[in-house]
Amino acid sequence: MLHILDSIIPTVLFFSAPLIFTALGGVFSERSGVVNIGLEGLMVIGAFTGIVFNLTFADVFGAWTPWISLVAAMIAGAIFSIIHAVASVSFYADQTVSGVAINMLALGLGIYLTKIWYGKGQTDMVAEPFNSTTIPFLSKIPIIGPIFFDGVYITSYIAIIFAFIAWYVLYKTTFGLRLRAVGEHPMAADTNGINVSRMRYIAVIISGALGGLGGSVFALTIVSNFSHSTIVGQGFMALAAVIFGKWHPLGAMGAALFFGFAQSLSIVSSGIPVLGDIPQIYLLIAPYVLTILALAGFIGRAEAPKASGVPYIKGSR
Amino acid sequence: MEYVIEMLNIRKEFPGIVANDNITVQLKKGEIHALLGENGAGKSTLMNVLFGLYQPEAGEIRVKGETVKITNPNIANNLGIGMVHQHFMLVEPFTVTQNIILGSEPKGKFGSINLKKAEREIQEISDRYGLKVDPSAKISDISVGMQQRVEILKTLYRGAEVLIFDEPTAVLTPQEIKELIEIMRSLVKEGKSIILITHKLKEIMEVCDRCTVIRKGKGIGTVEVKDTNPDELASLMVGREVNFKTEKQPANPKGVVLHIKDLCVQDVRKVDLVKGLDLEVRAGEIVGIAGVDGNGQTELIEAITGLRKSRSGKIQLKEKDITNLSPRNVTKSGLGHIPQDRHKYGLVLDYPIGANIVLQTYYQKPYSKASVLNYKAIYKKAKEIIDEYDVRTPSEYTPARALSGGNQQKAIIGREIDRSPDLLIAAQPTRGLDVGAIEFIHNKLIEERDKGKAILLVSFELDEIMNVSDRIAVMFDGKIVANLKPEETNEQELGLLMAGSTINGAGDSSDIK
Amino acid sequence: MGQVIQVTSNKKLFGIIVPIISVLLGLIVGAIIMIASGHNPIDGYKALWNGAFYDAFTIGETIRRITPLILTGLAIAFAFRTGLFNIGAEGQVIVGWLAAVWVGLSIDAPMVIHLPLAVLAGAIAGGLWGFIPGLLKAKIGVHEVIVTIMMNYIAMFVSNEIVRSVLTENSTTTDRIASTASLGSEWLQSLTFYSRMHYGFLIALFAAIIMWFIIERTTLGYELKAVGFNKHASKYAGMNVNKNIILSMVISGAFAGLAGVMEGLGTYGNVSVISGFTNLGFDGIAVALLGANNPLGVVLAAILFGVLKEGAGEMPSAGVPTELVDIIIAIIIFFVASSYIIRWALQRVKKEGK
Amino acid sequence: ACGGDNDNSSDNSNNSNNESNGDTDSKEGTENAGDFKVGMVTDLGGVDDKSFNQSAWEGLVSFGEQNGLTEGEGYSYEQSNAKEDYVPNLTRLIRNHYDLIYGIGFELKEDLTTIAEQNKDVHFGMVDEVVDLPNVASITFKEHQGSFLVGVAAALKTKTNKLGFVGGLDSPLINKFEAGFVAGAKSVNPDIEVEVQYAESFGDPAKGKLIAANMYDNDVDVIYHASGGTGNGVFNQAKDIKQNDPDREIWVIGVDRDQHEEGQVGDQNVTLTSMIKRVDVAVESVSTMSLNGEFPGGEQLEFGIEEDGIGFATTNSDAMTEDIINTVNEWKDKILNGEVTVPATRDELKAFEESL
Ligand SMILES: Nc1ncnc2c1ncn2[C@@H]1O[C@H](COP(=O)(O)OP(=O)(O)OP(=O)(O)O)[C@@H](O)[C@H]1O
Ligand SMILES: Nc1ncnc2c1ncn2[C@@H]1O[C@H](COP(=O)(O)OP(=O)(O)OP(=O)(O)O)[C@@H](O)[C@H]1O
Ligand SMILES: [Mg+2]
Ligand SMILES: [Mg+2]
Repeated sequence: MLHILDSIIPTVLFFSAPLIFTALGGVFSERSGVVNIGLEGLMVIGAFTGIVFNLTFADVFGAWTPWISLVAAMIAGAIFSIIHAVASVSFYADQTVSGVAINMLALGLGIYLTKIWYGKGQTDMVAEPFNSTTIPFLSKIPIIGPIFFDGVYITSYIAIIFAFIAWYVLYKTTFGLRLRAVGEHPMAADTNGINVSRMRYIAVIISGALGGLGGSVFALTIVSNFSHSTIVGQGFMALAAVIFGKWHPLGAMGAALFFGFAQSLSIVSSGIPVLGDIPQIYLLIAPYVLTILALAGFIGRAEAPKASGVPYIKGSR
Repeated sequence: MEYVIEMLNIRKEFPGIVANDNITVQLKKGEIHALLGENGAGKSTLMNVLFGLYQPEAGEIRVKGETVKITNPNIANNLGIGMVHQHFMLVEPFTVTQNIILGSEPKGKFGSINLKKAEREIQEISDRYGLKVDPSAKISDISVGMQQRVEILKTLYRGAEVLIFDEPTAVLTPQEIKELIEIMRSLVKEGKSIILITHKLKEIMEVCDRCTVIRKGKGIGTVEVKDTNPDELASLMVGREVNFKTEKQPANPKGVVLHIKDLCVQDVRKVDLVKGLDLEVRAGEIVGIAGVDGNGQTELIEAITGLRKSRSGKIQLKEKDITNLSPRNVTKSGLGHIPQDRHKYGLVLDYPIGANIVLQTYYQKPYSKASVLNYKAIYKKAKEIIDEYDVRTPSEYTPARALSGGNQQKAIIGREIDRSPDLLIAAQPTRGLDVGAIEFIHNKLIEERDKGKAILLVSFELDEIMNVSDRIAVMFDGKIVANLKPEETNEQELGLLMAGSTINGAGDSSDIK
Repeated sequence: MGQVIQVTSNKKLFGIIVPIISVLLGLIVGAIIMIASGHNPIDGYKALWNGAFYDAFTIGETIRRITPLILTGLAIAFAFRTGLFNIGAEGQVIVGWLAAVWVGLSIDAPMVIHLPLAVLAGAIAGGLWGFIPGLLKAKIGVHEVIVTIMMNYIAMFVSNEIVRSVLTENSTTTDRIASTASLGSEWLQSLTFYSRMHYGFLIALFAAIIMWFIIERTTLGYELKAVGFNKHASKYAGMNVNKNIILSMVISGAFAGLAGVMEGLGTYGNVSVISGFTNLGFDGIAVALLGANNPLGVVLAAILFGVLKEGAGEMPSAGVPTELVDIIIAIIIFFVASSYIIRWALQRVKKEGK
Repeated sequence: ACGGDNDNSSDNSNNSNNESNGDTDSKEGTENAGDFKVGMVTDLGGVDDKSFNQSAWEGLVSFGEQNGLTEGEGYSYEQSNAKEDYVPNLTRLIRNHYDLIYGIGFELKEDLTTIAEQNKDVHFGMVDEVVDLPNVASITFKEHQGSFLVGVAAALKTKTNKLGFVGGLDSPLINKFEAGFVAGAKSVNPDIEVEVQYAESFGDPAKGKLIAANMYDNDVDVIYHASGGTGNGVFNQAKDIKQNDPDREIWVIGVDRDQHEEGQVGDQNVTLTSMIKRVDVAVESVSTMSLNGEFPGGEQLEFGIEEDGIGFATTNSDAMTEDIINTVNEWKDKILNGEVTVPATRDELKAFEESL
């Protein structure tokens, strides 16, 4: 049993980390009242930027390259998300439509530039990806140490720490209070002197930065290059995590970990004698069926922030 | 005389309509100034201009003699102007404290909120003006009255010197109205100035110093309240004489239409709110249910109309048992329902007003045949009702959302009455409406009664209950505790009954406290 | 009154002008990108045009590509009109495809029976795949977005498994369906130089009419829209809210299932094991939104989408990566979505003109 | 015969399709093929997939250069981005009067069949599948043979006697790799266990990584992947383990072409060897036949060890020691002289294992 945990936990962590980052971005955006189904596209931009930056500057920054690549990807994601913000906040665009456009634009642009810059549909492998590490001291703790702190990616822990930071920001700070108010009742926030547009811009840009981070973490820990098949559906899984987690940062993190756990379990199971006899197909669909069952069984009804999806037009009623 | 606020010759246009046309209002320091006008006259618009939500096309605003440009609510707040909106501006999942401090939070460490400080300040203000609230309660869990006090606290917390109240009493119970009036008085005593919008002339007479009247977007003028009377105010506002005392012949009740026996209904939290209630309504009479909000009225109506399951007991409509039938079947059995919350239940706001007219009948002939809609018939009917009930709308194709609240209500009433149901449930049918509209609706209800329909009226307005009902059933704690004739009772007695006292002496009152 | 009439006629006008301007802006931005990356936009667009309209064959292929997009667009638009977001069209396409081919392979019947049966099977399968999220939404309140995303993956894996172990003996592609179940047509093919155009486009157009009819003309459409706008009022009015939610997802799923039928009985005539999504469902989201969720709009948007996508195949001949088209489509969607700004600009221009 | 060395150079030479480099190249051409035109349609991978599309394209480029053809006119490719692009792409080449058209990858079988039926005067080459038409030459590979050889290498390398196989889609084609690999390993040591998992995708690196993590965790020390982009995750996981623990002996075996580059981590390399499928050789030789008027229409050309169409990489000389290479070559000879018949399906594998 311990051995199974020992092998599952680290895989859950690396699988979930990109989803956690991106889902947190989704939480910020949706909490402010801007639906963001462009998470997939933001991940694409992040993955693209992270890889290109890494390839280009590996010689310059050496071992620091992956970290600086993440920062670059965050910036790129943040900038890219401004398009979504302009469309859905300033131009009152349907936020779903704008999000769909973000997804198409990101992939189109990413591959287009890859082809122009590298002359082929995919980049080379990066020389400086992230590697897992063993965390000193903590990994020495009996039982827990080897399970949680041996052979893990720092980025996974950063993701978890980010979730707590996001929780703090959203639920304990003035900024968070205002942001949530804007997503629940923008007019009330407006009459209280809160600049609704500015809050929403900030929230969307945060989601861009976190989506970019998620995408680049995915690319730099799992794939090592960029192509049209680098990000396929992870953004939508992150969106699912946002809703699964009831628009709460820790909930979203929990949901992302759940997805990772379900995936790992389905893979590990085929190696376990008893479960190994189950036809492959059941193991393949298990993660998705489990998610539906979990939703239907325990999680149930979830209410989105009230104003999410609705452009705030001053003076309309 | 020094004015704290002057709004001079304000003009505000919306696409296709001039909401404010050259209106002037001047507010003296320390006065309560009423703003009076029909539904859609432009009162809220004018106040939203003052609060910085709308920008006027023309005119000037002066605060303490200085000309100002109020381009957003922040500026208004800084100028000491606070507003309690007609539709509350409260974030439901937030606590009272969070709502009050939102936007001007006391800062703690690491960007956090200094909740302690906030609560202390709120406590101080709330003590000073007698505004009782539960600081840690969620807005969604507190009563409308407390929500209103939260709104007032919000303005005071920001140091407002001038408070605007937009129809604060429309949603309050009589008791809460009394409290609010006390609060306003104490505010003025502390040197604040108040603009009060209300349709209730009685309130204007009671607390206001002066009153500015608006008719169809135009300023009619300002009068000293002590020099006028309700009749004059009403005719100023409507432009004709208004009859307050509803004219009606004595009722002529026939057979029982609604018969409720031992009904028990639970609310969402699975608590019994209707507890073994018995009630009868006969054809040709209006039974008014008097009671303080929260004594099970809503649950009772929802149970009758099929919107909520009843736990036990029996509801009979004419000969038919309608207990726990679906809303569709209840409607088919001959029930009409003017819902309390017209936006939530009464209308599909995004549908044209015409489509809303057939909300319960769209599947019947002539509005559809073999499941295919017949728009011609639908909009013909809509036009009829719009004309008959004087629904002011550009056309029957206009989205219901675009209509003013009063006109939305008239459309709903028209729709329900037009189906000619045996039993009509009217829940708060005149809430938020101007005197002209109220008169109209009351007359319609009585007309129906005279046609031999049974009418169940639920209202928190004792005036309305006394005026319109032929029989009053007092509801307290999930039961009907008294059946009275309006001629044989008075507001004091009703008030006591609604608070749980029994008619003859203190019999039950011990366990009510 | 006059005011009102003017506003509505303006609305109609904008409804036409905004998309046209958006398309032009999209193409202009595309040209700028081509210039910036050292390509000749005229060559690029010429190639794009040729890719979609060069001859009868390309036109046939373009129509073929448009056909399923209309249906997935309708599927998503239909759900949207009821206030539901069906991201699961992708999975519904897959099961519809599988079911249609299954019937196409396993039944022996004359065409008048076989073809409708196979088409119906696809629609039912898609509907069933929509039923599950609809049911969960209606009864338990589970958000349809998550369930439909999960159902996509389940559809893919289950379909693969059935192809491998039921329809074939561990092969990746089934046999061709019987000709009695095929939407293909010698006549259309001879007309279009052996393109894969098939009679499915008639089904797609018919489906658009059906959707229009349901939504705009029937009591069902009246109910579905009402539920989408305001659940409480719908309940008050005696509508069965849960039934409508489920029904909406089922109909939506059936449309998407039909898109799968187009592929299974028309384009390919078989079903294969797939290693990734078809993207028909995801593109359908864009089509629906571009088409403002109304049937005529969806048809037009699918045409635009299909033309650009088909034309893209030729762009590399001008040295331009095909992805340029994705960028252009995305920009068109942005401008349509942000029509507010175009209206605003137009009104400015108008005012200045006066 | 390992193709590893020409990969790097070709990466650069064919990477721009906007500026035709055919002009300069054509001067090197020895003979002129006149107006002979040969094209190929990729499957979803694209000509830079570092896999068999790329390999096929390298074959065409080489053929074109040798015969003085110009890229884009004499030889060219059509890239498919989706399944539905196959037909338009094939037709585009037909419309442009190509004499010989390749469909690369089993996914094109159906569409190529249809098009070939409709265009009887055009020659087609079907790579990885069999199309029984007089104007189609079917080019398949004995991947099981190559997989057998790398299986032998893996068996010689493993210290734990546990090997892993990661497949893309569970399909007859990939089963061939699986069967050959298992047979090769067990031929060396029947006690070796092979853990087999399919990702059900050729483009899911996350799953590849999960599977690899799980396998390496269960003491598997050599993983052979036949899973396209999913394999990226396998490499990634192996490299990560290696990075953390340079002494740990774990390996990946690449597929289709020499994946040495993918295995580089610092100055070490986790790519033990790769099963090389010389699509380039096949394409080039069929093109040459066609140019010379000897198009093998209707035939099924099966490229195996004998035809130089299948091989294994020895680039990682540290890992692929002389001893291992020698042993592998011994088995290769056994296959060549018919002593060993490599199983190509799971059923054949079962029989093979029983015969051991
Ligand atoms: N945002 C808006 N857009 C367009 N028209 C508006 C808007 N707000 C108000 N109106 C219109 O302006 C007029 C005045 O509305 P307003 O809300 O000020 O009326 P009111 O006097 O407050 O009425 P009530 O007593 O019903 O609250 C109405 O005809 C209303 O329909
Ligand atoms: N031809 C018509 N004549 C009369 N009323 C109509 C007609 N078409 C629609 N309606 C009414 O208007 C309502 C809304 O229809 P409409 O098509 O305008 O909706 P919408 O949501 O604005 O649609 P769209 O997305 O097509 O703009 C319908 O449900 C119906 O009640
Ligand atoms: Mg008002
Ligand atoms: Mg109003």
